[in-house]
Amino acid sequence: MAVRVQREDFDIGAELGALTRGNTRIGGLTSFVGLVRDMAGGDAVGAMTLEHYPGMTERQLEAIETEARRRWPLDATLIVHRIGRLEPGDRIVLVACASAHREAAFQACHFLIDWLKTKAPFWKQEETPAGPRWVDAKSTDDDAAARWERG
Amino acid sequence: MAVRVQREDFDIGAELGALTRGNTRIGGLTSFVGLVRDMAGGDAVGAMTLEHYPGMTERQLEAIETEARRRWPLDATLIVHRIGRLEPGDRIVLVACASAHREAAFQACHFLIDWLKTKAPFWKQEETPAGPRWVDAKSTDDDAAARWERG
Amino acid sequence: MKLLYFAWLRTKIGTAEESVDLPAGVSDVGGLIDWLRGRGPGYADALANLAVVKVAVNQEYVGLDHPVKPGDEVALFPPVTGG
Amino acid sequence: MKLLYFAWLRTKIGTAEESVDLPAGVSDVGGLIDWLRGRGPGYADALANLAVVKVAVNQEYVGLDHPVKPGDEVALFPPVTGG
Repeated sequence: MAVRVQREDFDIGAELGALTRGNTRIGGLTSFVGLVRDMAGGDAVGAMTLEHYPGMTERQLEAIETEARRRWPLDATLIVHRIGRLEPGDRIVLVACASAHREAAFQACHFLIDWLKTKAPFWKQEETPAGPRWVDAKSTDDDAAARWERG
Repeated sequence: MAVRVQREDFDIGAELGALTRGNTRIGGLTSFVGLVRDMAGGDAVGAMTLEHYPGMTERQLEAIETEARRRWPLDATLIVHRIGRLEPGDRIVLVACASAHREAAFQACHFLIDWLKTKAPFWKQEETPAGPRWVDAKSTDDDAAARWERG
Repeated sequence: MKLLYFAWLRTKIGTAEESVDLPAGVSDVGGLIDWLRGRGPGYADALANLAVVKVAVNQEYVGLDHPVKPGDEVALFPPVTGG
Repeated sequence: MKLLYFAWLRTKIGTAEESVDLPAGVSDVGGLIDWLRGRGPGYADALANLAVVKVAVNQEYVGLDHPVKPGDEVALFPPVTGG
């Protein structure tokens, strides 16, 4: 049960290791790492800057995490999201869920990233050859999040 | 594209870091780690020993990986499975898929572990208070694998 | 009340944050947005299409009919694009 | 041909691996299993219920009607439980 917003990179091995350490009820750990791609919408992207709404971001992430724990039997969850300037190949976000059962770990992890993408107040501005450009929200992200609405 | 069967533990951070390094087409990396639980079927389990069929195991894992790459646009995949004696909390298996798109990374990773569980020739023998016991295959694993049969 | 703007709403309006007294006659988010549109062309441009404007009052998502009162923190921003 | 047994089939049969000449009259996996059952009570016990016996010939899963020939590697084992 942890939510962090930070400028620094995160150490995947250390984060995931800490999540399961000492809890031998855990049978499965699913994680997702989002990375900066060098192409978006067909245009070369040099880098991007992530902005957020301090305070509300943490509240939203905690609410999403609480909802995941209400829906699935989870032993541990983690969301780490970076802000600031990131370059292609840099890690943006880490979402991880540990459970006795792998199906719960998969479902909950998938749910967390889908909801985070449509509910957590972060915004990306890309650096493109034509200048900075705010990234538009994607309808595919809305569709992915909507799958989980039924509860 | 790598498949490994080994006695040693693996370093999640090093494995996942190597999987995406230098490929800035990757937008998402989904991974699953299976761990030894201290409870199975209601009885306390002290440890387990994993046996496999050398040669056929690698062939099956490679075939499963090839099938995943046929179905989804993947930039990188990894399967590492341990054998030998493992204690509660020990890592058993790591499956990871990287793709431009998170949905492909999630689907492929989920597929790989589901198919691995029903097709790769590994067998677990648990140490229980009543003595060693071969673990029975679970119908829930068959059901999970069957979801992906349609291709 | 405290007003916060993020991403391209911030860029168009030209400020990230401002404090205003609750305008006379304004009782909900919709009324506040109508009042803001009259504050200048940057505001009018940023708030021209409410289909792409999200609103949070005191850090919770709300609709246009949500009440606003003195002391509230009201944030206006585009659909989110994190993750 | 080379015969391999894994997990509880190995335990019940009492060996992990053996080499045998293709028995006269045996041409497929089903015939081979019938012949093995006659080799002793351990084999008969291990092969009593084919619903829980998987077969691989030359490291590929096959059915009971799959042909066997001299030089084949035939493995018998329970449903797998890795991962």
